[in-house]
Amino acid sequence: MRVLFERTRGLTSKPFHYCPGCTHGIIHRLVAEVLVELDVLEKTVGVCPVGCAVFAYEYFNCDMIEAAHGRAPAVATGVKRVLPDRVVFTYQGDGDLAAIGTAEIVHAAARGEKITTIFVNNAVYGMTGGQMAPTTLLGQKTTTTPFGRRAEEAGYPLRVAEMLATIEGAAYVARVAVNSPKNVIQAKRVIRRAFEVQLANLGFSLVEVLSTCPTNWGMNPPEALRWLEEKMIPVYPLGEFKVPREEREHA
Amino acid sequence: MRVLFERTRGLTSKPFHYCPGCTHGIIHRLVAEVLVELDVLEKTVGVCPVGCAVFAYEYFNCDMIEAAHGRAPAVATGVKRVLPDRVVFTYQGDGDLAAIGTAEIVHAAARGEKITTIFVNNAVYGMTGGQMAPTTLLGQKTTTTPFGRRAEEAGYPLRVAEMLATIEGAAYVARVAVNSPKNVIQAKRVIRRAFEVQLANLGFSLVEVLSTCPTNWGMNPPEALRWLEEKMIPVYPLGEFKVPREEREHA
Amino acid sequence: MVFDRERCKGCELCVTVCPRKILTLSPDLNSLGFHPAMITDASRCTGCCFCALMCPDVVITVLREEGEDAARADEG
Amino acid sequence: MVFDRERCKGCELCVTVCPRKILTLSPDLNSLGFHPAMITDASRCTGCCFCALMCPDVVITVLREEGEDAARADEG
Amino acid sequence: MPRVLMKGNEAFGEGAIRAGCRYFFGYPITPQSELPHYLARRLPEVGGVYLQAESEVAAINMVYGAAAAGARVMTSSSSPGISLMQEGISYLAGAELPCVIVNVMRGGPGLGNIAPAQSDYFQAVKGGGHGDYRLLCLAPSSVQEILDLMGLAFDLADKYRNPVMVLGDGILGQMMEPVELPPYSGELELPPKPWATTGTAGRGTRNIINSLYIEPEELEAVNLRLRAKYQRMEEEEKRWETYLLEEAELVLVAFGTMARVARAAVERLREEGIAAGLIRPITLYPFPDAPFHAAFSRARAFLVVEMNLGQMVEDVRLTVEGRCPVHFYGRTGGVVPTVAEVVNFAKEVWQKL
Amino acid sequence: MPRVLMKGNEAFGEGAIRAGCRYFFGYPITPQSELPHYLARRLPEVGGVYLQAESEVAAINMVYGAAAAGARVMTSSSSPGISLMQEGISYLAGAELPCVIVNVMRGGPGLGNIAPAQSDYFQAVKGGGHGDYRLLCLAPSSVQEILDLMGLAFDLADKYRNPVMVLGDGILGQMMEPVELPPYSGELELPPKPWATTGTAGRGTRNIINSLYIEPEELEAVNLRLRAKYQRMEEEEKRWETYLLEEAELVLVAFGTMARVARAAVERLREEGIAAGLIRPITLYPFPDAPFHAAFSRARAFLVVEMNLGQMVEDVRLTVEGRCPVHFYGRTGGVVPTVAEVVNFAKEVWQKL
Amino acid sequence: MLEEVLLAGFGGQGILSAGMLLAQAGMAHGLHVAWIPSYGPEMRGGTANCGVTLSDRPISCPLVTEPTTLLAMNQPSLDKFAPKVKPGGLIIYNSSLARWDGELGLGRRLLGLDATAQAEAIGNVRVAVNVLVGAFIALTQIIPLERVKEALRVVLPPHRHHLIAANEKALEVGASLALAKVGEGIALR
Amino acid sequence: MLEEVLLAGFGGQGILSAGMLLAQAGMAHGLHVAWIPSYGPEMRGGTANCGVTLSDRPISCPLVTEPTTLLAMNQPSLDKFAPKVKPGGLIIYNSSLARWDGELGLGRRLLGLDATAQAEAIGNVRVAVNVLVGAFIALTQIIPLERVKEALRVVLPPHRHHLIAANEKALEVGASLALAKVGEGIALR
Ligand SMILES: Cc1ncc(C[n+]2csc(CCOP(=O)(O)OP(=O)(O)O)c2C)c(N)n1
Ligand SMILES: Cc1ncc(C[n+]2csc(CCOP(=O)(O)OP(=O)(O)O)c2C)c(N)n1
Ligand code: SF4
Ligand code: SF4
Ligand code: SF4
Ligand code: SF4
Repeated sequence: MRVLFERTRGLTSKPFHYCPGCTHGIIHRLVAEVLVELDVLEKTVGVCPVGCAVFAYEYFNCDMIEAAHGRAPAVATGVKRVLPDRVVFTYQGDGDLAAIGTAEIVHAAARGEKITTIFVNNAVYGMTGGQMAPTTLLGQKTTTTPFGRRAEEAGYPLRVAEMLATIEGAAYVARVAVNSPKNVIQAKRVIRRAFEVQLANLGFSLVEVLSTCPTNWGMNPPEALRWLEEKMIPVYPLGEFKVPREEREHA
Repeated sequence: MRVLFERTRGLTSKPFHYCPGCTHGIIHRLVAEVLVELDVLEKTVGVCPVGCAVFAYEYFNCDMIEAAHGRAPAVATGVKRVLPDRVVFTYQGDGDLAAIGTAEIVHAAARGEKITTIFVNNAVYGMTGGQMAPTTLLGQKTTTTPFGRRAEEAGYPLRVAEMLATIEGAAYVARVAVNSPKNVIQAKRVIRRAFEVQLANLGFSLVEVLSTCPTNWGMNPPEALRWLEEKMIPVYPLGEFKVPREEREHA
Repeated sequence: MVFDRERCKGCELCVTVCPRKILTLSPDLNSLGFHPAMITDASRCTGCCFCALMCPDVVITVLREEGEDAARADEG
Repeated sequence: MVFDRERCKGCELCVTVCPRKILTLSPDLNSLGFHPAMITDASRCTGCCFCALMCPDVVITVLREEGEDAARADEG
Repeated sequence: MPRVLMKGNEAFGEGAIRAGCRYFFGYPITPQSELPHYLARRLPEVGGVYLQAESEVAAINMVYGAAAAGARVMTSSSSPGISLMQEGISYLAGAELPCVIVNVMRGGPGLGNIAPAQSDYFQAVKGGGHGDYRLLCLAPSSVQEILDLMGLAFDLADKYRNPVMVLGDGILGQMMEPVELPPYSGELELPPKPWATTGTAGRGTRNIINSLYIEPEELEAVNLRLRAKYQRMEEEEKRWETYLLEEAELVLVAFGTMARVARAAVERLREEGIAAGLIRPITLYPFPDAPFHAAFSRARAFLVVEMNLGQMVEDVRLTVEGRCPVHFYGRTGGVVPTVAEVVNFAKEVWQKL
Repeated sequence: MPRVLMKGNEAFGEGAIRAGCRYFFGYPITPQSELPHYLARRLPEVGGVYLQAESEVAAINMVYGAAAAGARVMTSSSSPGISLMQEGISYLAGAELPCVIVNVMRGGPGLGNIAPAQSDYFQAVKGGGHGDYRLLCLAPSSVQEILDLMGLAFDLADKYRNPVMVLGDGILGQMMEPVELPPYSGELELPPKPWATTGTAGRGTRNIINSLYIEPEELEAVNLRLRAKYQRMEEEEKRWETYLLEEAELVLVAFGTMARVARAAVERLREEGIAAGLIRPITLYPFPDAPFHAAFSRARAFLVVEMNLGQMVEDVRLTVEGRCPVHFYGRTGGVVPTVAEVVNFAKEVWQKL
Repeated sequence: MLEEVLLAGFGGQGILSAGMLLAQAGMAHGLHVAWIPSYGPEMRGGTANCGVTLSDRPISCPLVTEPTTLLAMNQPSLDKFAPKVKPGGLIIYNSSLARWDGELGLGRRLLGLDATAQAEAIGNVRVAVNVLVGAFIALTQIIPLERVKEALRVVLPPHRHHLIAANEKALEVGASLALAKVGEGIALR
Repeated sequence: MLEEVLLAGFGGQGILSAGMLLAQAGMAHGLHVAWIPSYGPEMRGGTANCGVTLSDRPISCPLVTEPTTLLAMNQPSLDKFAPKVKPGGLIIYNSSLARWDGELGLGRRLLGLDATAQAEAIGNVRVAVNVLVGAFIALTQIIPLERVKEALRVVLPPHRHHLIAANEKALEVGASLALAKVGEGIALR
């Protein structure tokens, strides 16, 4: 018997609490697999957000810290400065990272902090009941944009990867999606790359992952994958927005 | 007798408290002149930062609000939403705007808030005694980088104009300097432009002004102008980074 | 293929992405109250692992008899 | 040209930018303890206003007799 | 009067609208999110602005701006979010800007949980921010009272040019009760705010909103002016409710949701022949001392019950000043004491008297 | 022992270094900036890390991360900055992370000014953040004591796994006094922290730092564990100093800089034949009640003097519980009461006794 | 008269709305009412429950800690809350998804109705909870069934008004099944 | 013995360092000392002042509110602080930049020295304040002048040690001018 696919030991055995079809689970698995494949699980410290992934400390099979809402990059900075030879990552939603935690992520990038951020963009605040996020699309209905997001009152979707790519200390910035097997495979490659950048001490790395929230989008899970593909990707194009300087020079 | 140059009524008669040769004074004058020339002084509400310009409410001859450190864009948002037909501006230093106030400025831009921000980048925290700012140059000595700023520990200078220009709601983003009469004239033109963008309801506008801090740079004022020219401008190139969509289309 | 029935939330993502359309939800409920996914015709599975890649709850283990790969390859 | 002596902080920015080099700091102190700027040869002033543009303390008013402009233009 | 079933969180919102509040700046957090949801729908209907801020820090500073511009304005949050607002609240108090802040308290410290709690009492009444300021603090205990006190909150905020905090908890926010809702009459005549920064046009003089006074003597003068306001509040604004207090020998003291439980406990104790009564502070600051003074003649003990480990009990002890024993019963972390628990504890106290 | 002249702000830094603290995260603010300036120079010398955060909010959360990683770590700020840290402080307490927070208090509320003040007492000792937590709070009153108490602060933080706040004020931070500075002996043997999140390598089990307990009963259990710690602090950590207390009939109570002024006032009162004495709490939480109990037999009145409008006086009143009158004299907004003022006020109190 | 009803089940079974329906009907009938949800961690698909107090006197404590009636829509809810019901209280549960084998005692009355099956028969599983509500109304007579039906119009949002008939049907089915069982005599466990 | 000295002048006149010099020398001489700056708004070029307490007993209150001696380097400082000096106290001021025309009374002694001019003669205006310090030392004899000179080495940062000679000179000039004036009799105003 050959095992083509099995549960990674990077995850604990605890079942996820996420809603049916929520792709947070896929992203968890990818990160855990990468940590195992790079053989760094035992020297990794992860930092959880406040958001649906608030219980991530129950799932990642490594030391974990629960941070205050939006402050994971600051917490990770504290850890990394004390333990520069450990692998430190944050896992954050778009409310956590792109709203309340804007200053912390911008400055972790500006400092070239040698941490990796997994940024889950699902265009909504999941945990608190589907309010508008900075990444909510124009026209999208949420509990706080009941008539659809209008730029006039509620502003425009924030493109985090593009914004952070302008920052010198950010060594690697990319956007992926987990809406299809192909994209999942690519997402894993990119997440691995981000951790490799950290291991090579090249600076800050961030992967923005487009993810679904079937519950708050008011769709069934397969519909949500389609919505991601059709509505989100055009606004949030996939790709690498910044690669380490060396690689750029060789390119 | 013809008056070629006289003190604008946009300023009160109160003498500035700034250090000798500090170009905060020039920037104050430019803003005040623009408000008068656009004939909006009486309907303007300005928001002061915490920083050397903390007493700006004593100088601008219009209604003024003193905001908490870094929060001027949030305060200005509150004002503008209540009084959408008034002209609202913030005046902020690089500690105020680019450090503690990062989230507030990014999101004022993302919302396309119809306010104008005058962002004074002097590469240092002036008021509190010359500590490193996010905009401090690599190698620059400050009271908290006594051996010169090293990217390894203290990160890289943050290019605010470039970063904000990636944001959709930011209608006008430009960088100017006040180190020479020519640049001062250009700075005024750009500041005027920024307020015109607000008056035309096109969205958020920001002018980054490279300014001197002779006191904390440890130079006399003419030397400081030269340092600005020779050291700062290469890192912070002048120019317009974002112009309103319509103008872009016509270009 | 092995499904960890009790972890499955019946989201149907595996069902949707299976190129062979050999996955479906079973009619009975697991103890969480969901209809768990199941395979209808294991013999047609190519081992592409799409289902496992997309399963948000890491429910699926994909196993394969040695030598099976070649046998299936010409099927599709 | 009029200098508001008591506002001047002797920073010398006006002195530095004057293309005619006709500005200097006066040897005496104002009540703030600064040597205020002054003009040495008003007749050579072209009214370019560089000094006023650069003065951070808005110390300088530049005035001009009507018709003076033409007279000066050819000087420089 | 039409009665409708309404959620506490919605009543905060509707009460605000009826008080003439047209501006809400806030950031979502459980268990108060129905409040922003409600206002996101309702404010545009009445020409108001609902704005979701990027954080609680931004929200409270937007409130500062809107208040400076002369508006009736509010924010709301729950415990961790209110902690983030402390600097801003201190600024509002220092600049004497009126506004209303709702805290629907949840379990702490830290991330804690989203269950109901009253463990932010100290923060609310002693000043969680820096400096010698105070918030006027109201504590409703039913949905109807939420609606009513929101109106009072805005009036008091304007009257004193001071931020007013309305303290609720997860239960108050989440529960539904019938409320009397007179047909909505539209715009109110609100007091003028000649100090507001609205542009100098038509006024001539400049208005400045500020809390910076670099000379200690000037800043002290501001603080003394604030203190004079607080003293005026202490004279004029203390509010409370009592229940069977006249002949009470065992006096329960509780606020908010906890007062509902305590009232039921008093009923049961009375059934069992124990002369219990209740003081329910409605203003937490200023703390109502009068009912205590009224109770001293007969009271043999006070029993403070709270959803925390003992906070308001300090104000009770400061009021009682050793005149008779003050007992405390509290649960925390989101656990709500049951009527039975309170009754049992009260009986223990009673037996030992 | 070599004596050197040292600034209070530098003593905070040097004291930390000698206590084995190697990590500082902070944001500049007057009147404490010499502390970060000092550490920016000094920490690299001893292999430590000085990091200027983008804000106080970030700073306290970096402290959270570094403490989670097992380090001795500190931050410092002044009043408005400390207000911004309240959420983070509540998280540190909830997750039981040891660290030291210095507040060099200045005039408030709001932006206030940069003159010395003590108006953040409530915030420090009652919990400015949300939830039922407490900070152990130390109040030095000389530069030498700053140096000494910083060592104690780190030890207590580790002993209790609780944040410790050291309260100074603008004068303490800015003034220079001679201190005894033994030659620096280098690395300390620090207690192991097996709970720290340092990676599972060599440990096998996972460590988790967390303050979220979604079940109320679990969160209550955490709170009760915290309370047990606080009770232990109350038993073991109360610290104070008295001056001429034994025969004192008029007992002055003051902390920090104000205690220096009060001590001089006691001297003058004694010269004038008034039996004055002084209680100087060194721990503000836990509040030292023992010296009060010792004083009751002779004391005819207490006089609390503070650089605020009356905050510690509440703890004094809670301790005295009506046994004898408690008077208060305070200045605020950065005004420091002079010895003469305190003496005059004390004489008024004395005459009315 | 004081009824403290606890409704419990899976999220998605309409527990909270059913509680609101009772509260709305009670209010319309002139009773004092209160409704309190338990709002757990915002995990979807978890359990949901709410308490409804119905009384002819002002309600001091709106919290339902010892219910006089439990309406349990699934097994975990029945297991968890049945022991909390007041002595002499009433327990009605969805026998399509739960069974009770244990001991209860203290005079509590226990009634199982195959609510899910009945709802499927009606044509909409989501009305199952109202089978239990109908039974409760029939057994306690605390509010006329008509009032409850009228309350549907208030509680259901307009775009759900096409479901009113199915909901009414569920209420009726529950009521008649319960009355039939009463005829048979409800188990005293 | 208790001296509470207030030093005041423009920012940039070296007021704070001069105070530290006194404190350092006092400590070296075995006195109890304390130094407190007034750190006004961080406006550059404003005024600066500091208080130095020198005592043979432990210092209870280190704040200098009623100085026994005032060293005033400019007009605003002299105007502001002279009236606060203790009865019988000493005021030494920089007569190059300030003059005193008012009344003082209470036995306060007043001495003007042209410190700025003297410092210019020495070749460095920035040592002017030490002319006043030297005068203070000479008049009070509280610390030997040698101790003060030694303290320069501690107080001045190494890259300023080339200024030690000029500072010593200023101290000496101040001391001898003061003694000379004492000979002439210091004005009692
Ligand atoms: C200071 C603070 N503010 C607000 C909250 C409430 N809150 C919890 S999670 C969250 C947003 C979650 O959205 P996101 O980060 O997009 O993650 P998701 O749930 O969508 O995965 C908010 C606002 C909080 N816990 N703390
Ligand atoms: C919350 C808070 N943190 C810190 C400070 C102290 N502070 C005052 S101004 C300032 C920075 C000023 O620098 P910048 O914004 O660059 O303005 P500049 O003085 O250079 O004009 C700081 C950190 C404060 N007042 N409030
Ligand atoms: S609410 Fe949305 S993001 Fe959260 S677990 Fe459910 S589907 Fe996922
Ligand atoms: S410190 Fe610097 S920025 Fe501030 S007034 Fe002086 S020169 Fe200007
Ligand atoms: S993707 Fe996973 S959870 Fe979803 S139905 Fe398939 S096996 Fe079940
Ligand atoms: S630029 Fe202005 S302040 Fe500076 S010297 Fe000239 S006149 Fe004076």
